[in-house]
Amino acid sequence: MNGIVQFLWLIPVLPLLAAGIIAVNKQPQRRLAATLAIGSMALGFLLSLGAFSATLAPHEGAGPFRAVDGFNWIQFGGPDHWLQLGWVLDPLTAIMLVMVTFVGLLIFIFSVGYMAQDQNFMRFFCFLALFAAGMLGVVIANNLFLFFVSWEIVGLTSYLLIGFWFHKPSAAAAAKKAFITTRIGDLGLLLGMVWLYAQTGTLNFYDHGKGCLEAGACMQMATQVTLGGLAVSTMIGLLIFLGAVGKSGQVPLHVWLPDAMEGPTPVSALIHAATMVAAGVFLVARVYPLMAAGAPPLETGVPVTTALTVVTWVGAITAIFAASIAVAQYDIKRILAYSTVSQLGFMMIGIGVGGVAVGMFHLITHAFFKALLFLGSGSVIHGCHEEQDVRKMGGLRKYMPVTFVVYAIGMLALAGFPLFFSGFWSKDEILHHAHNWSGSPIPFYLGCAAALLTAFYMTRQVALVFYGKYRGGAGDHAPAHAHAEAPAHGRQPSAHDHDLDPDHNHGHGHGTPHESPAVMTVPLMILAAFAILLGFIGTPAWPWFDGYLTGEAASFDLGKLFTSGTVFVLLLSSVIAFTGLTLGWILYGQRQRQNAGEKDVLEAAQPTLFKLLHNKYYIDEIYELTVIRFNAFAAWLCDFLDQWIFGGAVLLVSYAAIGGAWVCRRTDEYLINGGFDAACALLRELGGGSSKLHTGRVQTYLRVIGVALVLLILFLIWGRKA
Amino acid sequence: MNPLTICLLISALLFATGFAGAVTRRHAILVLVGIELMLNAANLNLIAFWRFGPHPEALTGFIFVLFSMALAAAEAAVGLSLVIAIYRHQQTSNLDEVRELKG
Amino acid sequence: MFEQLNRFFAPVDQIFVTTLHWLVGFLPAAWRPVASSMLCIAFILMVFPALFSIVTIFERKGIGRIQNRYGPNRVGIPGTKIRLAGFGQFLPDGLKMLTKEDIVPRAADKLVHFLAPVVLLIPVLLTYAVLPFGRNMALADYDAGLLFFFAVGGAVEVSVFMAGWSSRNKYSLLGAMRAIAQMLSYEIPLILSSVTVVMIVGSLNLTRIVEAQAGHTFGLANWFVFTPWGLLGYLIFFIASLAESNRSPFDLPEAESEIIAGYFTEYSGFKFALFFLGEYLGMFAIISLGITLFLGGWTAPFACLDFIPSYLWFLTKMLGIVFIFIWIRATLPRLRMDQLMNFAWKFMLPLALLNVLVAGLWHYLAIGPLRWIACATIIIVAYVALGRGLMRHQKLGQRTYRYAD
Amino acid sequence: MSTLLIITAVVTLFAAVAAMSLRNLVHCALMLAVSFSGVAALYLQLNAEFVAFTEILVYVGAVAILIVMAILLTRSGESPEKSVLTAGWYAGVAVTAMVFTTLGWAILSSSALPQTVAPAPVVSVKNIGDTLMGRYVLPLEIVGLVLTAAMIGAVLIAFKAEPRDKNQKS
Repeated sequence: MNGIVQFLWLIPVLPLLAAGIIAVNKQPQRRLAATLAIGSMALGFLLSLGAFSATLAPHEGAGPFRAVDGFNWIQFGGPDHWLQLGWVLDPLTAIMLVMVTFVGLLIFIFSVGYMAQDQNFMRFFCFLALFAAGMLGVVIANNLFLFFVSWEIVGLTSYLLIGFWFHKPSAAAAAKKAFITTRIGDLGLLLGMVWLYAQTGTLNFYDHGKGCLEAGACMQMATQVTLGGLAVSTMIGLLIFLGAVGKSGQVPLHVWLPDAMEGPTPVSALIHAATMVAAGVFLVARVYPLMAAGAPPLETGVPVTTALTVVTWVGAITAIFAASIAVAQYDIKRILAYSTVSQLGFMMIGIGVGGVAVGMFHLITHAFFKALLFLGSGSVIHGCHEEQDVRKMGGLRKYMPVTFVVYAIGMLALAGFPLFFSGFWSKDEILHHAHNWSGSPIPFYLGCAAALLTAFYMTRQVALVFYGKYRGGAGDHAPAHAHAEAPAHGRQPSAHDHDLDPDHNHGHGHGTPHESPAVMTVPLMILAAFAILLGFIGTPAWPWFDGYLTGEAASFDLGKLFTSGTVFVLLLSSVIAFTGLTLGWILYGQRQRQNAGEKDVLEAAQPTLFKLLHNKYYIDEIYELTVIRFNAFAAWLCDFLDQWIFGGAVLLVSYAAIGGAWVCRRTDEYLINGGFDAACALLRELGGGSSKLHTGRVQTYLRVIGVALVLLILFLIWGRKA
Repeated sequence: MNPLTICLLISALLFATGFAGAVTRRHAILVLVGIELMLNAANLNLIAFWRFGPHPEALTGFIFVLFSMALAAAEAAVGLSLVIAIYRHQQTSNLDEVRELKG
Repeated sequence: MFEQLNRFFAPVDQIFVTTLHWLVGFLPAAWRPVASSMLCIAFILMVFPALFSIVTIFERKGIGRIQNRYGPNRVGIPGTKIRLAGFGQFLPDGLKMLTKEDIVPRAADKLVHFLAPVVLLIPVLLTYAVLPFGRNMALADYDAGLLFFFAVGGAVEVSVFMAGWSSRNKYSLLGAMRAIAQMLSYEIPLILSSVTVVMIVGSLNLTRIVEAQAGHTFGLANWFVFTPWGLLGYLIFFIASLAESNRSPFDLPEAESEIIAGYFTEYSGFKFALFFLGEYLGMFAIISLGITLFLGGWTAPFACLDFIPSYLWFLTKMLGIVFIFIWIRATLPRLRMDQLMNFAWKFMLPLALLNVLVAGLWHYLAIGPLRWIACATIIIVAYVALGRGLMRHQKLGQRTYRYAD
Repeated sequence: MSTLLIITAVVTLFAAVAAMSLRNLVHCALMLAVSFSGVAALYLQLNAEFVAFTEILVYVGAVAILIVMAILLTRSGESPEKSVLTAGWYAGVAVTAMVFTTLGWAILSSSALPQTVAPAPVVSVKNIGDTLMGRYVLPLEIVGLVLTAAMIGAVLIAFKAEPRDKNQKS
């Protein structure tokens, strides 16, 4: 049974190998790079299917299928202190493996077409392969250390890929922003990791009973109480959740994700829709036993602990927040980015209220239709000659019929159109569990509002892009090379804009938009199919997905659909979906916008609110003011201290030393030498004088002796008397 | 004037003559003679004190004189050989001329 | 049987002492000591000059006899025909001495020249004060008698120098220097040999030394000369005394052949007579000291002869040794100056020092044959070794002359 | 006793003064011998018999002769020089006067002198021998050593330097 586990490590290593070979390669063989990357992903996909089938097969032992393998890597400290690296195969891993490899494969194929004209084709595919390796490493890791290493590789590759067109200052700034914000999150993850190791003595999740996520360790940690009355497990869970917040772009650390759209569209699709952002949610799912440790006895089947409540609340806030901003955006990719953030919020709510299965189901479905939407927008931009502002598009139905159909399916799945689309089922699960959540009803209401807004801005986007008449190519073609990239910053086209950017050199081709080639549309169709079919594996009637994850068998029973709780939520969510769609159509579908410069409908209605939302609640500006300013001030303070206080002190000491030396020299030279010279001179004089005494005449000596004798006698006599 | 003071006076006189000779006479040998006289004066003094002293039986002064005589003889021998050596070296034993301190 | 003889002759033995006391008895007590010493001095001054005169003739006849001739045999009792075999010769000699003209060289240092003979006689006569001529017949029996004898004896050299130097004559000065050198160098063996006797007896007093030699063993008197160290000691003493009195083999100072009469060449008449008397009195004194130290002074050689008076024994021993002196003078050739010095410093001195050692050994060893054998062997070995040492350089090589430059 | 003492004292002092002032060195030496015997006589009167004889033996017998020999060797017997005294002899005389007055004053004024006239001590040679060999045996050995050293030293110093190379006539 665990045969496949032994080769599980092959899945991340293959793309890693491919990335290595591509990187080492000197000549730009595009064909070699593409085949290598796609080949490694295909092999990975096959292996993942193998692993998936292994988990499906009946196995002994209760609970979900779990097989662990690993090896000792570094010995540190005593003989038994080993840093182990290991990988685990359980349902969670299997699903993620299949999803990541399949979506990755499709996006690789799509990006072959998309990046055809780019000079750095090689470098692009090297980074993509590296990213895949990192992502797969995260998925299979059974050891928090291996997990953290791969997590960092993923962060690195996201930086590289966002800043792929590094000659564009905005891209470079965005990459840096992404990297730093995720780093802040990772700090929490690192602290959590260290604390976990300190508590349990091992970083392995599952280690035949000794792992840190196993019952023994969790209970032990749950009982210990740290400062503030929180259990240790809660604290560690929250710290790890901080990592997830950073990576998945939850509220405080979400600022980097919209800017990450600077990267090429496949990148956005792969990283900022399907996989990487999902890694945060996967992390929470993986660490769920830790977070759920110490929960009161399960009466509603879903443990409620402080950690999970925090996750839920963060998720809820992010969902409503991001959704509201998305409504007021003009850039096609930016709208999708905010929708991703909002959907990630939904996943967090799912895990918080419903446990791992609910969150993961929405993650899987979202991965497919969000990838679909991003690739669709990619082919739209490709078609409109790198035009990203929805106000300059319109009426693309006629020009890109395939893209329109596929995009529409993706939009309906995202909006949660009832019954047929996966989005509906997964979002329904979340809302259902949120409704039954014993914590508080507010997340449920926020969830509903967010769902409404989602449906509204998606229809707005589709209406603006595909309906009405084509507004691009005429209006503001001001400067010859102006390529309207990311209008949000009002960026001035940099003078040295060389023609690396593929969207650019395509612009002045022929004026009218055109359909994308087959290599781009085929993956779209496959994704669209999955966007529809995936929903059925997790419906309340046949909760296969839930059973698969928890290990029990799932029976097909339409009756469950009509139990009181589920029916109410089903109906509610479909009502929400419909209201969102109709609102969107009314505002944007019927009253088509005439030209690019026209004011938006909402803007006309609520100019201040619209402006607020358009500028992302001025979060960037707030950060700019607070964190950056503080940082600058700290830097300035350190510089000041270093220069004046410490520098001054050093200067003072040196001056003191020099002064001391000078004083020593002076005293030495004048006082001591002078003194000795004078003494020597005196002695010489004395010597000279006394030498005169020795005349050599013996008689004088005798006379002196005589006198001395006299003096001696007198002294003796008088001495005695006195 | 008990005999002791007489003897002491005699030895003082003898010492004075010896000293005068040693200090004023020009000839080297006479200086030595003067020294011999002074030594004799000292011996006389010793014997006087021994004779009139409180413990004559202790014989200290007596023995002291014997030793001083022996040493005086040795000193005279060496002194005279020095004078002879100087004479041979500088062909004069006139102390005023024998002033060369160099070796 | 000998005790009666002794008792009979005892008064004879003490005749001089009794007469002295008898004479002194007449004077008041206060004057007695002075008077008695005066008398003794007078007696000595009479006896020894007379002895001097007899010995001079005795010497001239002896040397004559040895040289196979008669010697003076014309002068007997003056004014008569009796020849007395020439023993009256001293009268005309004395007369000649007194009547000869007393020549004083012009360049001589008048005072010193005149004082020389006087300074010679004073110490010599002083030495007689200490000598014990008979039983309790010693004039001044000092506790440190021997030391007195040598101290005064040492003063003779001053007079010799005065004589030699004052006559401003190269020969006399040369003679004086030789005499002083000889007397000094022989004084040390003389004193060292007498030190051995003092060591054994334990006292410097001459009478005590003589009493130490009283008594007889196996009939023979136990004089010091009959002990190994005593024999060697007396031998050294005898040779040294020859040298001290400038006689026979050591009479370089007045070697007629080389420097006429030595330090008293410039003396004539009465001063010459005094020098002559001084020399002979010096000889008698040193001989009598030899007798008291080694030959038992006035004791008789054999127990049976004890009855003979002590002074007679003293006199006979003295005459015997004087005869030996004369005998040596007639036979032995004169020693050269360097031979004389060598002999003194390289032969006599080491032997004398060794003798002191042997005497010490003798004193500590128990009486018996072992003592005799040990001391005898040491002395013989040393004598032979030193003898050989002396002869080693005497290569009878060709005579070389060094001329004065 | 004191009259005899004074007589010998006068003789000794007269001889000493003569020894110091005569022009002819040999006469000085002889007068020195006389003064030494005078001192010996003083010793006799102070009942130091042994010391007197030693004095005669050592000083009169040996030192006087030594001095006379030295005079002859340095050929200073014949030629009495021009002035007998060294230059600046007056300073010498002054110092002597000072010395003598101090000594005299010290003797006359000192109160520590024993006033009583002790009986004549009887000193036997055996007694002297015992003390010499008993308490003063070390000084005796040392004096022996000193005398030997002095003898050798005197000979070496006064030795006529050998001509360096044989053929050089000295």
